[in-house]
Amino acid sequence: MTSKRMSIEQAVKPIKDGQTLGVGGMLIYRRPTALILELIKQGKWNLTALGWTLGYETDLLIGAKAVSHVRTSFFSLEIFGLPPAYRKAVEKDAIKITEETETTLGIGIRAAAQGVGFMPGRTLLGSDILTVRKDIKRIECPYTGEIYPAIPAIRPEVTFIHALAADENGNAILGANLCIDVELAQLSTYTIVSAEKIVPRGSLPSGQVDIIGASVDAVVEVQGGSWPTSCYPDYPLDGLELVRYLKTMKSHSFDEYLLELESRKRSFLLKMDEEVNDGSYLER
Amino acid sequence: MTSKRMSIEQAVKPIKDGQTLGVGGMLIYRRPTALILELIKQGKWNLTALGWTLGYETDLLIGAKAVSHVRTSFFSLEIFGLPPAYRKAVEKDAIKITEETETTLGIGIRAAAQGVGFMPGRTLLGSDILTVRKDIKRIECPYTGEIYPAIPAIRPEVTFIHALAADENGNAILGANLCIDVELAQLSTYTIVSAEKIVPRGSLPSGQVDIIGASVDAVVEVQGGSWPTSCYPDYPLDGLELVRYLKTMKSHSFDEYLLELESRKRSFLLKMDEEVNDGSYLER
Amino acid sequence: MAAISKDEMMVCYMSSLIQTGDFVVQGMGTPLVFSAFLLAKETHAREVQFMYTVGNTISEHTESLSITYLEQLTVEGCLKKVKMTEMHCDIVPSLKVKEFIRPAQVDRFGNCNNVVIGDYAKPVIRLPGAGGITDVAAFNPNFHLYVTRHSRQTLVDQVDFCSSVGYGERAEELNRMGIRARGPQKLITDSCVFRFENEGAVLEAIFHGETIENIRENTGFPFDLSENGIIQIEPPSEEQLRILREKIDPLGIRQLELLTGIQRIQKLEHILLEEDKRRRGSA
Amino acid sequence: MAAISKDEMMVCYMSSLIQTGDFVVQGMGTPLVFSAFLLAKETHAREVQFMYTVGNTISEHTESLSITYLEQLTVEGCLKKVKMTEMHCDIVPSLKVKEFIRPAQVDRFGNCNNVVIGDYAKPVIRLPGAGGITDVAAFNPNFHLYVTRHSRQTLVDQVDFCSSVGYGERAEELNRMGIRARGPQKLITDSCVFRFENEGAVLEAIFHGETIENIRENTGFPFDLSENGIIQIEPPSEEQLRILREKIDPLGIRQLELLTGIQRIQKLEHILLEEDKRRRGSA
Repeated sequence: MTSKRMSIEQAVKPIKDGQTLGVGGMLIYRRPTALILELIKQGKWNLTALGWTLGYETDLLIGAKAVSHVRTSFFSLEIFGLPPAYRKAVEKDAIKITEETETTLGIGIRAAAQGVGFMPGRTLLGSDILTVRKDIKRIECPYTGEIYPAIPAIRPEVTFIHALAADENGNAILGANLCIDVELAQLSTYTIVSAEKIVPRGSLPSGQVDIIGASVDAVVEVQGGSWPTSCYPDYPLDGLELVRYLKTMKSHSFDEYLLELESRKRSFLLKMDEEVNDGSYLER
Repeated sequence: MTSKRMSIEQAVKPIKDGQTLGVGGMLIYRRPTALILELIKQGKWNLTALGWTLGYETDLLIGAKAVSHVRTSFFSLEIFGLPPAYRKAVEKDAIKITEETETTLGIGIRAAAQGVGFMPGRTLLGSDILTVRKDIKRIECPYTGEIYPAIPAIRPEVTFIHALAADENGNAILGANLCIDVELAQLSTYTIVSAEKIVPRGSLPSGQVDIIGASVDAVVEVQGGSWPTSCYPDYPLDGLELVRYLKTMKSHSFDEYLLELESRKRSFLLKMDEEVNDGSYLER
Repeated sequence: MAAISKDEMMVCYMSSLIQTGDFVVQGMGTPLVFSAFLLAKETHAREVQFMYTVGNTISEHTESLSITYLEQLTVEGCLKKVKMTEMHCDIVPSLKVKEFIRPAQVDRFGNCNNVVIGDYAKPVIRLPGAGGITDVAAFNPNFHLYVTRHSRQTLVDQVDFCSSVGYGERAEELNRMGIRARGPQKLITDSCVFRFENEGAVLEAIFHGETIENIRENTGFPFDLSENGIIQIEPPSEEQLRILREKIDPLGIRQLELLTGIQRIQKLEHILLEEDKRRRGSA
Repeated sequence: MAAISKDEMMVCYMSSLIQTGDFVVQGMGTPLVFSAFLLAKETHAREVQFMYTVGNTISEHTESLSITYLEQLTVEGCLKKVKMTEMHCDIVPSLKVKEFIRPAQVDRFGNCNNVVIGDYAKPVIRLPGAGGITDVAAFNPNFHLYVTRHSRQTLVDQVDFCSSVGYGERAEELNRMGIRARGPQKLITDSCVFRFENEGAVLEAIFHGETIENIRENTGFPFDLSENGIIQIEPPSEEQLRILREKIDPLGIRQLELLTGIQRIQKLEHILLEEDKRRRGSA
């Protein structure tokens, strides 16, 4: 049996400085934080972060100065507010932003899948997004005569996805917040799936697989791989850790925040484990 | 509680001669044959049939002279071969064809959903499809300079879908062969879902709903609504009925074929029912 | 019964704009809107169908608001999971969906800003970004705007950056893609309700206790008064308040939309600890 | 053991083109291809992943071929159900998929016809249509052609209608969309195997018992002989035949691809009655 299973070090190693990283998950849910922390540990830099939304996980990358360019429609900690490292970097002009909207991302990845350079979208005209996205040209519809912005094809080079469970071929179950993980995996040259657990091939529940093995290159087992963002239904959002992040970033430094992250993660998971055994979080 | 449930006569009545009909299901699987037969009964005509593939169900419409135009990438009875009424009509020049491919349909309905007049596709150039599709113009990519065919937006006006189960709001489960049913329902001004059974709202299995109520206008309960095509996993394909169709169309007339269709359907369903009770078709 | 707060007045008014059978989009970080949807479902619009951006689901299932367990609310019992491409590129532009959208700045034409406060090149505050609002404002004829603080900082003469288009000059350029059905319908603040016409914002209703003078003073753009007279919005009923306070949002999560800075963090922490306690309690 | 039939030789050869780890597309009405995929999986390529056009699924699950219960095979135990838009517009052009495609006519450049025999305006035979072949031939560098009857009617000098593009002049126009990776790789018939080069078809292998002379006589287009010599394809092993005949396709469904007219209908009826009998037997 061939297997794509490897250690997190091995999986992240091939990523090159300057590449475009597709970030799986959405908002503060099922973000690939373990893979992100490994990226920081390996000292990669000059990356472009690409995501439908970006949040805590990419704020860490910015705090660590690993990311110099972001492409997203929404960079936010959702109800927790603005991401501190990102805000600081933007306001200091220390990061490049390509303003996206949900349509420029959605149509852009569909264009990339189809192998064409652009697709038209019914959006943007009249807004200042077009003023700052000087790369976006316009195109006339040969049938209606309407003028559309020509949304450029967009694709990640590498992609990080965190899953509930995966097999050694990379077939994986996401649980919720599918976002654009399926497309990111399919479009990337190199896709890593981290999973709460790796299960034998053939044992994933039929019809419930979200990511197919054919779109995956490396599989890594990491418990708590999306903490402090959630991994539904295994564990919920650790909101108190996000509050700690906001507070630490206000009063202390980013490096200080990283201290003892692993042990806080372990205690959260332990707490959840105990409660799941009591049947209190989600009865599955 | 408002309800979209009605009789099959009521549901089909609003359809106007000359409209474009989106045909749900795929190949010889889960085609909306009961709705199609009602359309024939009500004497509608001059319809355009639009489907990813078309088959037995649309061959009936052509036999009954209800359809004068087809738009599909593949008109076939799959392993059962060429559809006799369609072949005869085409070879007698009695029907208009708009040649489609999977991409012209896929990109065309995505363009319609997005509200734009076209989307480019990496296909068609050099083929004779472009010779006969004189309506398809070309467009230059403003980024790559490549020339693509500009795939025109395509949408049905009305859509027929057969489902395993639906509730009175039109939420429905399709089981298999999703094909483009979801998109057809969303794009149509008027969508009818026929279902093997109508169940109370809230009782469809969570996460398993394919068609959402917001895209449905009428719901009809019809047992055996896709016979002789399949309704997985309720009943399989009735291949012997398709063989009978081929034989009758060879030696007799279309009208003759329609005779006693209902009673043949009843005996097939009865046979299946008995066997399902014995646990022999599919253990669910 | 406790005094009626501004968030409660807004929730009840927004709830009145929902009809049964509506297909509504619950966006990101907007518990005030969620409260309004849930209140409508609990009272006069039982058959609301939801598209949940958190969870990426379509659902008819609801529960009490939560921060920690929001996904449980949106995913458990859902009808269907969808990808964001399907949700945004296929469903939202094809079907009649209803949405409430919160801009950081809005002008009298309903042009909105969620990108930066100050100069784009050197912003005073970097905001989250346009999200899908740019797009929805271009193709969805059925959405409302709301802001939680009626002030000249929010209701401005000119947005610092236009991330979504309303009416007026900018809409003309939008119309180069073909005349759209219409832009945003109403703008709801914690003081009043405007509706948008091609000529700009028109004041049509005020909340209990507000005055037109006060509103004019705190609005950074000129507006007309509705020709049919200004409606005084009825305060929420006791029944509405009871459902909202006891059932839908007992922890006051909706109030987060009205708070900033350290107050917001403290409120968040309070809610999270409370949710933790309740979970342990039920364990 | 019964004599080796042409369909069996084709199945075994096609099976040899599948490697473990391949992601293969099983199309519509092609049980011969399906037999080849299943044989590969049973022998040397255990980790094949399938995209099933019937059922619209992605799967690693397999069973014996069936007509009545084909959906049971493709849906039961599948990994995932997908929409055809996802399958064709997103997955096939993004990932490395392998396919075998059967044209009604093919020329020496691999241009194919599945639309009409005769004049388009007044066809002698209307065929099913282009399906996704036009598209796959434009963007998938990893597919093969096959025909089940090696004849001048099938292997033609000029296709009556070009529904998908191979090499040569037509490919130049295709290249206006940017140089594509390549067109079809091999053309497998019931007599031999050609590979395609830019200059046209090159004969590279013949099935046991065939001669180059015979092939030339029955081929409607000119072709070169492989410079490395013509390979004699080994007949299937007893093990392959046993698996194919007893396990994969005991009813001979694959043979339907070689039959036409009344013979095909009779064979179909025979298979269907047999499947019915077996179901009753198991009831």
